[in-house]
Amino acid sequence: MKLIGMISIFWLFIVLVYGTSDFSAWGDPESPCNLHVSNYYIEHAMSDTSVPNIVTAILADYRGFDTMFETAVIFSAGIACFFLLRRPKYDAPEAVVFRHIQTGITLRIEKGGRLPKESDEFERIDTQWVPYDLVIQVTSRILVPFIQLFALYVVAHGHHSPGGGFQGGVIFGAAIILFAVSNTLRKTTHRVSEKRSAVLCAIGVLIYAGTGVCCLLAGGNFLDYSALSGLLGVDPVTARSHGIMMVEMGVGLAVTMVMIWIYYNLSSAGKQHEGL
Amino acid sequence: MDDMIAIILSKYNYWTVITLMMIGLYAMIVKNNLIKKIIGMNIFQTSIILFYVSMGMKKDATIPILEHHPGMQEHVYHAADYINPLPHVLMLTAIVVSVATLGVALSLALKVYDQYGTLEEDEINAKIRKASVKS
Amino acid sequence: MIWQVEFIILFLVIICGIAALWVKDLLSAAILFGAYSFMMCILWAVMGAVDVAFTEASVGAGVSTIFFVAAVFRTSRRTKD
Amino acid sequence: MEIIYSSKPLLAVMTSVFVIPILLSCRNSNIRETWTFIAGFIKLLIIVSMLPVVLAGKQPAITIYEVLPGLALQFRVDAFGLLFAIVASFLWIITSAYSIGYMRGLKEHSQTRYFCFFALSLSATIGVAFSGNLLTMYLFYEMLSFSTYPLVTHHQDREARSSGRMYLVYILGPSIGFVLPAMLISYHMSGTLEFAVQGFLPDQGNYTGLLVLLLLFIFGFAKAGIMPFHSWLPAAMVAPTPVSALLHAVAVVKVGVFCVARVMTGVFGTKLLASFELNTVICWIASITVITSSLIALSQDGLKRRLAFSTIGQLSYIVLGIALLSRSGMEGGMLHIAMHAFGKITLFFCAGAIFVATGVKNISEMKGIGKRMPITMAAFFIGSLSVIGLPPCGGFISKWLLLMGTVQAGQYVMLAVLLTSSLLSGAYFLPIVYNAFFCKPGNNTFQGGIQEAPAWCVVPLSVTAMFSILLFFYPQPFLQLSRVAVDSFLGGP
Amino acid sequence: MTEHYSVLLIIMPFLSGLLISIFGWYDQKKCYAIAILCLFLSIIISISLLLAVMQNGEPVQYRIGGWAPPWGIAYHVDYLNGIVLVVISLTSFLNLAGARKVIEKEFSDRIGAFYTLYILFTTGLLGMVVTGDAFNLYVLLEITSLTGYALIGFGVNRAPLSALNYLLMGTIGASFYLLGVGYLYMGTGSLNMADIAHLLPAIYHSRTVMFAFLLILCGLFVKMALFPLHGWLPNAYSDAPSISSGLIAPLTTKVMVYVMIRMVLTVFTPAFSFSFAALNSTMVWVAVIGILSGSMLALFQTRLKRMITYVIVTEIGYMVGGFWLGTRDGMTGAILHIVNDAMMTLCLFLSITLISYKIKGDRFSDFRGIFRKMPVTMTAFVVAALSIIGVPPTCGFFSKWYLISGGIAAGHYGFIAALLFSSLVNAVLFFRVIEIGYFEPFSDHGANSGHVPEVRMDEAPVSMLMPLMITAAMLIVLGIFSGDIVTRAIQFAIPASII
Repeated sequence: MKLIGMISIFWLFIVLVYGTSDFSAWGDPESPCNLHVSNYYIEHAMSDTSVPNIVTAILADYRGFDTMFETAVIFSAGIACFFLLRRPKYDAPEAVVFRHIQTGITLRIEKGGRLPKESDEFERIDTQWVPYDLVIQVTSRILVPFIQLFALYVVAHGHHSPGGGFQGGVIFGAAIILFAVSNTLRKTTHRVSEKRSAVLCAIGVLIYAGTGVCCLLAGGNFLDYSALSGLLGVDPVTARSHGIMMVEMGVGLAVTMVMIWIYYNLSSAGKQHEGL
Repeated sequence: MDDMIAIILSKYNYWTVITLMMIGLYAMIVKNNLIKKIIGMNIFQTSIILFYVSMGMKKDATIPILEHHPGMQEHVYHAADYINPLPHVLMLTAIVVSVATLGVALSLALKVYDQYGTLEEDEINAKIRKASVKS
Repeated sequence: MIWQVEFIILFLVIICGIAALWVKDLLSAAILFGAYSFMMCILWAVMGAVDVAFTEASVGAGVSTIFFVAAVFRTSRRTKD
Repeated sequence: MEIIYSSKPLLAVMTSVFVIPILLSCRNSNIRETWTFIAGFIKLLIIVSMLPVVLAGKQPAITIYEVLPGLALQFRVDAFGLLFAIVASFLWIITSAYSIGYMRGLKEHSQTRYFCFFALSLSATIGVAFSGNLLTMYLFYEMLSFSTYPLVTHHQDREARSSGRMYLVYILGPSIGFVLPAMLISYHMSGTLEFAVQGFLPDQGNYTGLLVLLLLFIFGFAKAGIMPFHSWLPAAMVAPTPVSALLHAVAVVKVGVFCVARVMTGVFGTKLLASFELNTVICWIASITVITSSLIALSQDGLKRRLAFSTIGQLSYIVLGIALLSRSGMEGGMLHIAMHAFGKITLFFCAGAIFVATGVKNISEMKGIGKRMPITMAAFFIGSLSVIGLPPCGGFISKWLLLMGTVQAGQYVMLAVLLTSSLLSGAYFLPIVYNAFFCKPGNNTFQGGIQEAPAWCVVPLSVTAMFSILLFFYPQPFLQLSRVAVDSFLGGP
Repeated sequence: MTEHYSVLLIIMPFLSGLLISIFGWYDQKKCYAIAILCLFLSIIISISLLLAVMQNGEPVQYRIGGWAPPWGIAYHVDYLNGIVLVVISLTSFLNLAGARKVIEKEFSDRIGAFYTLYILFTTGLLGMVVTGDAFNLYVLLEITSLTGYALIGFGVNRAPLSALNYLLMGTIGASFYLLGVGYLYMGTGSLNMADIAHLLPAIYHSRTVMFAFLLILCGLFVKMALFPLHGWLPNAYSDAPSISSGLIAPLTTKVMVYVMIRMVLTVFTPAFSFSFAALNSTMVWVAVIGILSGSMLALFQTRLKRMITYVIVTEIGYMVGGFWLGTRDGMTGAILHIVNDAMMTLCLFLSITLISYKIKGDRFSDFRGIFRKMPVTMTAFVVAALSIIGVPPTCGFFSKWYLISGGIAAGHYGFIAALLFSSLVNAVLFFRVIEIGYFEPFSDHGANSGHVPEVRMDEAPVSMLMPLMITAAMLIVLGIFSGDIVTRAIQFAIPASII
């Protein structure tokens, strides 16, 4: 198998390399792909949308439809992970481990046993428990808000600098995942429950699609933000810029929540009472 | 000889793309462990992203963020000054797709592990065969 | 856009890719894959695709790696190949 | 040839909607069978009402729907089709009566299903008879194949299963493998599939191509039982006897023959066949089947199997007659559809009646049975005479015409074949009758006086037997129809 | 509002999918209602789109975001995708309509997620068909794939493993497609299909275009499971929950065939695909091998669902082969077969859903006496089987008619022989099942009476039977009206240059 794979891959390599022979040289500004459509974007992005970051302008406006479905892809990935992995709630764990904080004694309670209340005295811990590392916990606790702030900046400043809803969303999600990694999954789900993340990510996508539908209702084509100018009370070009903003926020929300949701399910294999 | 170097210089990026693609494909076909296969899949996808990004490259051009400051409304932008932004947009989407695929793939792998207790494909196949013989 | 730099990074990308598939420890593989993504991200930044690089840094090197680690944590770490 | 619009052909086919009341009244068998009779009579009435029109040289036709561009579902009734339809629908009524006796006598299961599919297959038969183009014919041909499958396998036991499998393989295989491509090839050659008086294939063509096409058609319509595609018929004898009687003596097999004849006349046309001398090929194929099947029939002990092989031979008579392309030969071939139908159905009815009354299936066990079932065996005698082709039975007329046809066409080998085969059929039928009346039964089975099958069985078989005789004296409707048909096929009187 | 129909067709199910996912957390009972309502509406919209195309005689165009192509993404509905749209929405609706009970039984604690995935899958398919942008197609393809993996992965036996294999293969296919689009973009600088078609003739000789063509075709062949690349399909489809395979099996492969036709006819245009690249005869032979081996492999199966998956592989061979014959009839047959095969497969899988609702297991031996137990379901099954065998007047006959006729016109007798052979094999395959259901358990038919051990009639609920009956009736209706479908729609979908 290995040999066959190697040989066929080698042949494919040769063939594909042969296929590159008619490519225009790397970095050639005169290659056809750099001449036709893209020039329009570079030359008109500012006057059409007043967004200097051309990538954002194309992403959310010229090809905004792609991006909507990109959000849908990530949303469906979230749903798919949930659908595949989630164990039902009544599927209780076999044993639950508690730790008496003062003494450090670990209690293992088999299925059906009476569970102590989580309080200052008792703390539920994972079955494969590693003692907390103070440095990590404190560092991440300090870091998390800054990362979140940065994420919001990335979302908000996507018009002018690299970034946008997607990157910002991922960073925001990563911040929460960092919290989950440094603490426990339970603490995280306490703050952002699964239901909330699921509903919010649907709402994020809904914001995107809803903006498009608003344009439709305002008399324009789907996702034609300039139709919102009357609604927002600005000129059509600025309306496009605002529309992009709205959409980016929707993407950010959706992506954040999906990242968290997928992480919840992956790290706990769908049980969600203990994770990484 | 100069021709040769010129060709290499103008194409090496694409050849790297193809090399990476082949590495990924090889892993997907030959590797036994499912996680390794998934890593191979991701390498495969990133190589295509690299292909698109190299395609949009322009020599002597800057990143696709337009120069702007108040009072520049009438400014005319020249396409040759900026790198082609379209492939970047497409690849943002492709990256998202790849992470989404990764999520689903990993959850399927977890499910497989749950069922068979291993991620090695030959062991899984052996178990399936045993089960089918039994029934 | 110094081509030597790019050349080195390209080389590193390939090395990281092969290494991620080579190692027998899946956790290392996941981390190596993160390194691969990060190299890729630098490469794209060098090529001027800042948005893509940014995304790859947060997604490929960040979240994907975490997903891999989570999956490896929930399954087995060792592999034969 | 005047074509008049008429919805009667469609109505005749559509009488299968009576399946619905038959299904609905599955609880009460009397009502169910009343529906069957009503359907049968309506169908017969519709068909017979077209007789005067057709005899006057007109053709009632109706186009239902254009399923493919330029290809419609189309009915057109000509004399040949009407002849076949009258025979089939008339015998359906009689068979229905017989079925009641047979099925009730044996307390068969799933009688509702039986009657439903019977009605369906009859409609398919009429559909084939009235179809105006090859596509419609193919459609009903396939419909017939599938609607008879549950009838053939009615018993649902192992034997039925293997026979059903054989039936499907032999019927379906050639029809998909041969007829479908042949149909498409002829469509590509001529751009139409509508039957024409002198065939729709273009006059030009190379010999090999046309020969292959013709052979594809002839062997493709495997229901005609031309060797080597005949084995399904003996196998299908596991079916209840009424099914064998109507379907495997009349409807199904005659549909095969009818299709072959239609292809020869309506697709190729007599002139084309004659100009390439393709008809001789068919004659030879048919004559081989005639002789071989008669020889095989001699060696069969199961009564129904012997009848089946006899049927195979008789079917080839019809093909042979039409392939002769002489006036009398074609008339005789067409007439033989009717004559053989009445004769053979009588024989099958008798076989069934014997089975119902005594449970005997094999010829060797029937010695002396005439003492117990005199009416049945008398009918059997009449039927055999008709099939052999002796007066005073209808079969004589058709066979006479066939013999005349060979002489007209100058095919003296075929004359010999026909005569030999008649002798052979005498050899395998008459001993049965002789043994039944004049041999002493080997044991005491058939003692104890006359004990016939139920009246529902005996009356139909007597009726068909009487008709066999009647047709000798009064073959007019069928004879006229076949004359009208031959006139048109040969182009002018 | 009518001018927005083409986008509404995508947006409406998309929004309803999102709504369902929210309702799934609060009120699960509403999910079914929303799903069925939106699918019903999408049928209406797609039919009215098709009618609009037929009335105007020209494609319906839509510019998303108000940007003119090639700068923005444009929707483009013509005869070809108008038909496919109707098929998709109809299939999706019929499959879901009666399945409420099954879904509640099988996915009790994740109903909301299931419906969301179901609707998103349909949305992705509709979007793929309606879009006029090569890259947009990729994104929608991925939506379809991801939701499809999830729907399959939740099945029984080794479903997760099969789904993972499908995922790996599907990703390879989609990536090849993406790479091919990249090559195209490199050659032309455009992503809009019509624009690419406009720009391509100048660079036909370029190796880049040739490789783009090959890569896109390769990718699509993996996705549609053409024979040597079919490995993922049988496992994935047979292990999936029956309700999911009822959605995925009829649609995915057929839509991929549509995409192939769209790529070859609209993007590369026949001038390139049939004359310049001249792959016709190679592709037809590949299809012939696919048909033959698909049929042979189907013969070895002992499970109904698995057997049908191989039949699907065979049918893919029909469509690909018929299309690459390059004759008008062959293409008509291929497009007609997209419609017909979707309906036939749907009918088969619906009846399997019903059967599995009452009977455990899908080995052939589990079907003993099923004709007595579920006569209505089995009638529909037989109709579907006849259609796949190609018996008139069911629709399968008519597409086969066109396919064979195209083969004759192209003089490709190997293809005709393969088609006829596989029809016969199909007959064997299905009658094997029907025989078991009809004859076994054997009765002893003696001289007096034969009584099969009593099997009670035990049909699935009427709500589930209705869609099945409708589908079965559709098979015959489609067959009878196939002439109309061809003359009114399909013949305009094929470029005039093809004769």
